[in-house]
Amino acid sequence: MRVVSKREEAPGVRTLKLEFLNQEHHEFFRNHYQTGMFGLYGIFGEGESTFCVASPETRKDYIECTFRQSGRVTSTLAAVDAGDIVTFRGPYGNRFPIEEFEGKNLLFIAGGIALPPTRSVIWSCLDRRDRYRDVTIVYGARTVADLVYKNELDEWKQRDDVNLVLTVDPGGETPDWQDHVGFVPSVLEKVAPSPDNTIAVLCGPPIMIKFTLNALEKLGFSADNVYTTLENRMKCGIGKCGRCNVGSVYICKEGPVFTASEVQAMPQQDL
Amino acid sequence: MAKIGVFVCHCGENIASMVDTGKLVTTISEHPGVAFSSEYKYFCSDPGQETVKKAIRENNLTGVVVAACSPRMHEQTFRKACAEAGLNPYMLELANIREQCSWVHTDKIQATDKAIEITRSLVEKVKRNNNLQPISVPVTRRAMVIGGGVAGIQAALDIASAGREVILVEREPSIGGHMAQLSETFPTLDCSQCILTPRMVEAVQHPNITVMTYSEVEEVDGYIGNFTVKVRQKARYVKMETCTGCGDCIQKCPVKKIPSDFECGLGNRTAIYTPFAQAVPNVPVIDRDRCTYFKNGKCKICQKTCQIDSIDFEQQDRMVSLEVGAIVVATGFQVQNTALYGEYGYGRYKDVITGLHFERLASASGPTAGKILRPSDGKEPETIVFLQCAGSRDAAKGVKYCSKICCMYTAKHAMLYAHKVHHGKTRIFYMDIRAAGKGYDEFTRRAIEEDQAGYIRGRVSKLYEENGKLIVRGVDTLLGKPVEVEADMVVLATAMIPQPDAKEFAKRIGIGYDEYGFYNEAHLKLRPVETATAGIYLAGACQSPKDIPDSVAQASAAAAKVLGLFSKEQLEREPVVASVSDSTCAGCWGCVIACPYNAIDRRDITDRNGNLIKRVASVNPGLCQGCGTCVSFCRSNSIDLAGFTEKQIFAEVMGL
Amino acid sequence: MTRILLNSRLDDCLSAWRSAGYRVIAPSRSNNLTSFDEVASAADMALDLVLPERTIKDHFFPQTEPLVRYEIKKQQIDTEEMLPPDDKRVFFGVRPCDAAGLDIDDPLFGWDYKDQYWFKRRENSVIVTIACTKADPFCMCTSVNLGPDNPKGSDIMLHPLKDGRGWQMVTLTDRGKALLETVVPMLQEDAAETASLANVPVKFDVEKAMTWLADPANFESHFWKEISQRCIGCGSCTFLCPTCHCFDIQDEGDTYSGIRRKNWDSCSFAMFTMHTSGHNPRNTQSMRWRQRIMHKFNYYRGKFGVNSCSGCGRCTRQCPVDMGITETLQEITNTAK
Amino acid sequence: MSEPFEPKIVAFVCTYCTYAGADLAGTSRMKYAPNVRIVRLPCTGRISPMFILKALQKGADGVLVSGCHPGDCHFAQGNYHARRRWTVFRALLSFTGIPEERIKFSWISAAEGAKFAELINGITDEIRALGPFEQYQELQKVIETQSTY
Amino acid sequence: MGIQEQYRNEAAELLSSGAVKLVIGYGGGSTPDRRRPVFVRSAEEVSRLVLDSYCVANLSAYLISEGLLSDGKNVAVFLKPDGIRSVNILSAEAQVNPDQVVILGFNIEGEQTTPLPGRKAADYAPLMESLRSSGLSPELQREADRLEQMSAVERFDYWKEQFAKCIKCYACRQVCPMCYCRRCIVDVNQPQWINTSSHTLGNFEWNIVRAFHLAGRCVACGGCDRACPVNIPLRLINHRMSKETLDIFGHFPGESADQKPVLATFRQDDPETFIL
Repeated sequence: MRVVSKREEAPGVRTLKLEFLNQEHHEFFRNHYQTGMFGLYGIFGEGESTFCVASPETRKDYIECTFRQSGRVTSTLAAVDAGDIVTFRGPYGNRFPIEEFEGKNLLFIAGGIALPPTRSVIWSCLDRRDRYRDVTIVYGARTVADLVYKNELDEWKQRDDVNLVLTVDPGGETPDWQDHVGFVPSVLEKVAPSPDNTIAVLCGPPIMIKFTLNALEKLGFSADNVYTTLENRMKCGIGKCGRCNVGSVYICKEGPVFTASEVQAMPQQDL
Repeated sequence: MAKIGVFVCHCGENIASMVDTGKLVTTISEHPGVAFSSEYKYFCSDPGQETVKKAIRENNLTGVVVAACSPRMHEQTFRKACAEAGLNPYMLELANIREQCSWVHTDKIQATDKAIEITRSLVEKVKRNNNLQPISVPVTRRAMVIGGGVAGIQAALDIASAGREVILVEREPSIGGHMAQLSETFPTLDCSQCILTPRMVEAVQHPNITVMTYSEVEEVDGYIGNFTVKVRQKARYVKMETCTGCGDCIQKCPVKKIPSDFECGLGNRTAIYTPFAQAVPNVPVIDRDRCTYFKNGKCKICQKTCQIDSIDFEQQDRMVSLEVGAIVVATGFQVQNTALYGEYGYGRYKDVITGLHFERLASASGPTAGKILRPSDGKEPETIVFLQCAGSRDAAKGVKYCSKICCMYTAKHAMLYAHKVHHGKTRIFYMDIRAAGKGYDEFTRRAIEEDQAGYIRGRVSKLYEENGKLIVRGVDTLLGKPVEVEADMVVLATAMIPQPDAKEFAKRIGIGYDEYGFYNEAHLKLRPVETATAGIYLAGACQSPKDIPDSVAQASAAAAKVLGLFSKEQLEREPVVASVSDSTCAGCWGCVIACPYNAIDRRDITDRNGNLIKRVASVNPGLCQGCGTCVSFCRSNSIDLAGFTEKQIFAEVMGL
Repeated sequence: MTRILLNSRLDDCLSAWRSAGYRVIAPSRSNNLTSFDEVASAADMALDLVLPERTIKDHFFPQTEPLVRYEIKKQQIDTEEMLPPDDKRVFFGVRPCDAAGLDIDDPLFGWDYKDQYWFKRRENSVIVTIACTKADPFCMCTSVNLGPDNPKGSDIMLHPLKDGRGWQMVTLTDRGKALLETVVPMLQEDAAETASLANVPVKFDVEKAMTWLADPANFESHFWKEISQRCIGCGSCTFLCPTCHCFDIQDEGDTYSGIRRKNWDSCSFAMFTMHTSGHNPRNTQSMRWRQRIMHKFNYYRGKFGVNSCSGCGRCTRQCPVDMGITETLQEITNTAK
Repeated sequence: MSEPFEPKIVAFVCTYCTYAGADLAGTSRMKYAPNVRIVRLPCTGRISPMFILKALQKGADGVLVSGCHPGDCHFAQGNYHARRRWTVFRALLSFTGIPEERIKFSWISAAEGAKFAELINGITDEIRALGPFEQYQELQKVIETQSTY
Repeated sequence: MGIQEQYRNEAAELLSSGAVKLVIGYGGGSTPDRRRPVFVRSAEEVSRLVLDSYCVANLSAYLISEGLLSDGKNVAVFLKPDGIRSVNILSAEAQVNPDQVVILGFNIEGEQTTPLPGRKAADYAPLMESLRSSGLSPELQREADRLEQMSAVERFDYWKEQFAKCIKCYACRQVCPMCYCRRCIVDVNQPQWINTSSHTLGNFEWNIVRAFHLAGRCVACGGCDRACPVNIPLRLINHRMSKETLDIFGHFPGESADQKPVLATFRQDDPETFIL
């Protein structure tokens, strides 16, 4: 795939917009991609790295992916420019059943670099805004600088049909920070909508997920109405290589999207 | 991805005649990542550099390879050009296709192939170069000079006169060092005290110099520009602030028979004393171990005598912490004593003395007021035998080196003796006469020709006492005959050796030393006054045996180095320094041991609550010189060297 | 009346198979190691072993396998898929446990996406198994409901004759029959008594152990820490296991070209599940050992209907600290109610 | 007729002595064999054994490692450390069958342009006579081919 | 009283007095000649301890288990002289605090197992001198000599075949007390110096680098050799390295707890006959 553009989201975090070079691959993607799925993005000579497709299923002309520069592959991906070639394998995995969300209130909760998978669902729903009722987005990061998709956050903030709640960890605020200061679970408890007829989509680092699930439970959300994605280390993406397993579940095939009740059924120590 | 510009220089005909530059450009332009390539007659010329800058700007180049001459020639030139075009200057590599290719090869095809490979591998390297910023180290523009001998005084005065503060630390009660003990100095025979004392006074009175006598450096922390030095000011028991140096206390002190170190034991001092009359500062100290009050709890005569109440028995050692930017080590030497010499009686014979003893005997302010009198019975010696190389150049005594000054001072001694005792006879056993120096050879000639110094080439095998005479037996190797001389006094030109605590002190302040304990310079030829530890310099005989002119010259050189360092508020250093990856460091400390600059320390990593998580190595960029020895030691690849990272070299090799 | 292959005719068979286009691979010993290698003659074979040290898995899922060759050019990247060779292979002298291992792994490599590297080799291979007449203290096939003459995964089963002259040959699959066709003239129709099978005592009650493992309450049992305390976290049990199949994908080459490879990986390795963030879902050795046991005796069965263990005992036999499935399941059997 | 064998030699040198010595050979217009490719490093202390292995993987028939004479190291001690590593690594390579003749070590100062030129010529001749280091290169070739399983 | 009984009693005493929190020793294995490491935490369990001539593993490797010694409590461990040397190296390299290690020292000669006096690594200083001259077993020595006699080409072929067997299971590394790195060089991928694939080239690189990292640190316990599931004679390489550092630098690994690493130090007059 060819890089169309790249965007610096936060220190060490970049978004790449990719277009298909091969018509056949594009067709496959069009036919198969649904929000929640992931892919393996690669550079020959360095390897492949797994992350979600951050663009929504309503926009299939291109793929956007957002990642933090940390390992060998992501360091190289971070250095690509428009016009460079990267590989993509996918889309793999399952999806958020967004048609089941229709007619319901949506609560999106994301932490740090985990906004991208949520963003895919958010846009998939916002692009068909009339099908859903109230939309609340709670997004937190360690510091103001770590918030990703800043321009889209502004856009959501401007919209009347989206309630965006931003928060940063204590100590991460800047002098002109107007929004919340505090960890996502505690902010959530203050701002969450009623659990009635509400679906929650939750993405974040393992520790945040753990505490946020507790908070949601306290707020009265049924575990069946809370969706999350698990992002384990993967190599093959097709249920062979064995490293993404949590219990008997192959995250790459049966996930990455799970309801909280499915997650709770997994061996918790292995998460 | 990377956008690399490759600029192939013809260097007139120098490169182009042996390397097919056109082919080089075409080949390299096909290489992945090469966004721009061109060739030109002289890229180092102004228009050439403009071409490079223009290409960087127009193509948004992320890295530049100039295939031209040696980086030792023009790396700086092109770095500057890159910087001017807005590219980090460290995103540049020079492919050396002149010195290491076109000039040394004769086959154009092979030379071209080689040039292509060199350039390609550096394209791969430069793709992985990182933006580096020169390291700025703030400089505390105050110096410390350790040791108040002639070298230390000179260094302190030079630095102070240039307007910088200096702290001069001396462990004895007075500054002056060995030079204060000397009688006359070669080759001019001017009085040592006469030339030194004014310098001592100048130092102590200089507004920029703080003299701390009776003080010792205990610890040096930090790095160039930013040292913290802990100094112990030993209790003098005399108040520096009020004492006028009248000397009444010394007069009255009942303990009078303490052999004076300054007089090499040839004279005595009291328990409260100044080492010598011209001491600077002229404030006595109480020798706690000898003082009756400290021993028995009774006496205090000095206190009673002192009219201005300057005696304070309650004084304690004080630790002072000083911030300095540079340190000059001028801790001097000692003279090997005679007890080491079995063949010369192990120091049993009172009239076998060292050269330094002789200096005191010959000194007008010495115990004999300048009369040459032998220690045993105070008689004037009729015959003096001098033995040169007593210890020096003698592996058996552990001194393989030449002490450098003995030939000269022995000649001087012979002259002084001849001047004072006209009928006296001198016999000087020598191995070689080493008199290299301005006016030196003329001086020894004068000793021989005008003052009848009797030189005998040969070594002395035995020395013994018989009928009140010292019998010196040796061989005259020029005549091939045994010699026996009856002497009244024998002067051994014993070796000049490091201070007894030299090694221990070096460890304390973090500098290197040689097998003897002389301090190591950073480079014997090119950096003779610097140590391997940036910001610490050497002056005088602590580095190697030196005479006064050499010591003073080196002191001034060290001062110049210090002043160079102090010329800016910030010290700019090449960012080629090592750094440690905290997550993978296993804390084996191999790098700490291997680092030639003591630039690596242990650092604790703690969690939010201050609990120790792990301990890792940590490179002090102020001290690191960028050799990379630590990098290749590290088994887990947890250290890397900026500018020559593992990734860069891997790519360079794999790009060949 | 059954078909008998005499020792003396084995070389003739090998020739026949070779002329029919097969490579013959059998246990052999070289460089102080017993493994499956291509052999030239019966003399090269090491058939008297209880079990070769290396498994037959090596030839279906090799320790390192090239997937794609790539070359980075200025404008594009050229790639070329590297599939395994097409040649047909006879595996002679396989033990039932190793053969069963292949059968156990088939569903994994086949579910959803069919792994062409595995199946291409599977389709081109005929497994000629020899039933075991001897066992060592580590053998445990009977404990996992297999046995010394279990036909799982085999195309032909050879039963050693009591008099040692050769083997009775039983074809089990069409592929086996086709192979047999090529050597019919070398076989005798004869009635001969086969040697008695190896006596492999049952070491643990696998059903009972599975029940214990299936109980979520036991997942966080202290048992796992106890049993795996001495595990050093090497990968020898997984790499010598006939059914372990985890792998890694790595690009190797210089700066312009190279090969993307599939390499064995092991759930025993600490790095196996490590996220780049530093978070490691299985961050202790006991969790990793638990994963291995759970995967073999719980998860795998849940997905594919079989346990992922064929009872070869190599895990214990070659463990540097004398651990292994046997001990763990024995302990579970002992403690389970 | 095939082309005569020309060995590929990779040199790892320190910038202060041997690199400068090589430059001197150049400025003095001495002529030597074009078979050597120099990798410049700050000090021999920076040279890790991995560099040598990678050079061999890339098809080097010989490797030269060179730095300042003992006592002359710009970094005071780097070459002493390097010398120990070389002693050990050389023994290791030799024991695993990588011929000592192919891995050379030298001290060349900035003044020894002539020594550099002579050494390169000498090593090139010697390694040319040894022929290509096929044994090691074979290992790389095997990787590049299809699986034999 | 036999040595096993004696040490069981001592272990019980150490545990019940609270002098140590754990005793790492040997227990019975899955066959009569196998011993396995056991971890004894209470005096009641000491009967699990076995000590005889089959107890060959170097248990000091367990001392570097993450967090084992971080609580400051002591651990007792059964060690042969090689293990005591490992403890010295681990102390010198700041991986264990020797004060926390109580050594139950023993020696095996033939069938005989004898106790060694001393409980702290420092107590064994006199023993170290006598170990300097110890070499390989006669059969390994023959193999080593055979290798030395070979031409380089033959030696290369020998090791090529040996390393071709390697499956990169890292048992050699995992069992080795000296391999305590948090991230092994083979797992470092920026850059990937060592090819991780277990083809012969990658195996060559891995085994050479591991041997280099053990040069002057290997205590010849033979753990890697025994652990190797594909029977690569790793001991030969490591022994060759030890010989080099001993002969050339007089360095006997693990002699004392304040020994400096042989490759982080130097002498100005180190031999350099091979340098042109």
